[in-house]
Amino acid sequence: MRVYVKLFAGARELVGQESVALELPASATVGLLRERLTEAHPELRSLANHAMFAIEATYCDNETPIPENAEIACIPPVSGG
Amino acid sequence: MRVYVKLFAGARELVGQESVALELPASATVGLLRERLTEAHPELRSLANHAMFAIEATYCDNETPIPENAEIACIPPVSGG
Amino acid sequence: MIELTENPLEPATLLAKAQSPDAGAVVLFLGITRRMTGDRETLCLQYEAYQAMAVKELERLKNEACERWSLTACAISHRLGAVPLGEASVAIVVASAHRGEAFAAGQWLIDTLKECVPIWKQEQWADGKTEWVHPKGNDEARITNDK
Amino acid sequence: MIELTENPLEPATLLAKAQSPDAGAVVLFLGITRRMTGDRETLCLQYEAYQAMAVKELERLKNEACERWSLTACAISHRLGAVPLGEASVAIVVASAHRGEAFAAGQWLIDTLKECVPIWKQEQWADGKTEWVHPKGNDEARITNDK
Repeated sequence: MRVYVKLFAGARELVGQESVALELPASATVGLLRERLTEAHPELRSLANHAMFAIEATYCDNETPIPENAEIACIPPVSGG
Repeated sequence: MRVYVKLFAGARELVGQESVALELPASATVGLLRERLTEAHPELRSLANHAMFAIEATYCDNETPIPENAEIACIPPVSGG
Repeated sequence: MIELTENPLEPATLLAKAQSPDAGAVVLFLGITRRMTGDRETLCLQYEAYQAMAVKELERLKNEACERWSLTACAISHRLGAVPLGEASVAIVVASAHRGEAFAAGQWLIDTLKECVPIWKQEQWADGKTEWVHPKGNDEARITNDK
Repeated sequence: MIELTENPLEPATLLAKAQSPDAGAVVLFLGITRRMTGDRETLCLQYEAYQAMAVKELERLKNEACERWSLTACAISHRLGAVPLGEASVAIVVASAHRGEAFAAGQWLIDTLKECVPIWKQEQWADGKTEWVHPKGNDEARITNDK
């Protein structure tokens, strides 16, 4: 399946895009997404290791399976406030 | 010496005056003042036992000697804020 | 800034003075006249101060707070006379480079104010009684005036 | 009330809504754009959010705070875009019957906001560099853009 990952802040700046498209197997988890993202965009490696991922605007962990057509976001360490 | 003791809040209300005059020996301490105040105004006894006294707007303890012509105040437990 | 006033407090003015490029954090505390204490209803609070000493004690607290924490601003304003329901009797504003210090100083200032500063409140209860509040440890001595 | 806005924050409006006869205590926290970080000078901070998720996370924090403490009001407003020196990037207001709860809830809300809510700041340094701030434990990853 094809997924689109939203990028923010430093991650967006490193890649130079607001989102990236990745091809993943149907049963992919967030852990696999993290691997594929940094393979496709090695410039993200350092930040992506510390990033969280969100599916439908909810934090999830590496074991979470990725549903089809879900809104997926890469959340680098936050610094609001 | 003759001293005047300012009264506030419940103490003022119990005595019905904003200050009271007391006759004290020249070497009197705050402890003696406290005793004489409650002898002269027994209605103050319960509150005066918990009250602090201030000389020239500074808290003092029972051992503090009372200077002549000083501004003396009885400070019942405070409840500002 | 230390102030005793019979007028409504103006927290926005205090905040504006505390906000500066040196501050990273501003904490404001407001004490408000609350309607219910347990199941008793308050109509109004009336505050009285030994004014000269209260100002002196508030200055002392401010100075001590500025020694204990690195503050870029510190202001305390206390209202006297009648403070109606929902209005503020006290406003404390502190600012510092980092938020931990602002919170710690703000909490210490209101805690210490309530222990030390010669200001007293009189409850005006809905049942018609008035009562000066004189806390004694966990207890409170209440000098009641049945009207 | 939860709000993300590109406009200057209005703490006086938040305070007015939080002040009520049910509250005995109101605590306001403002996070301010500070000029100096160590010996580096900031010109401006720029904030960006994953907006839908940030609002959802802020609602979650508000609900959790209302479960943990007995609050009569809770509002969080975060500014996005450019926040000049001395202006507020975040305003948190909590009210409760007693002051201990208001201070605890206010401090917990800003601490947790800084850990969880998908909002990021970019430093615009006086030396011309810009830098997204991505804290990693005690460290901070800084994605620098030398202009």
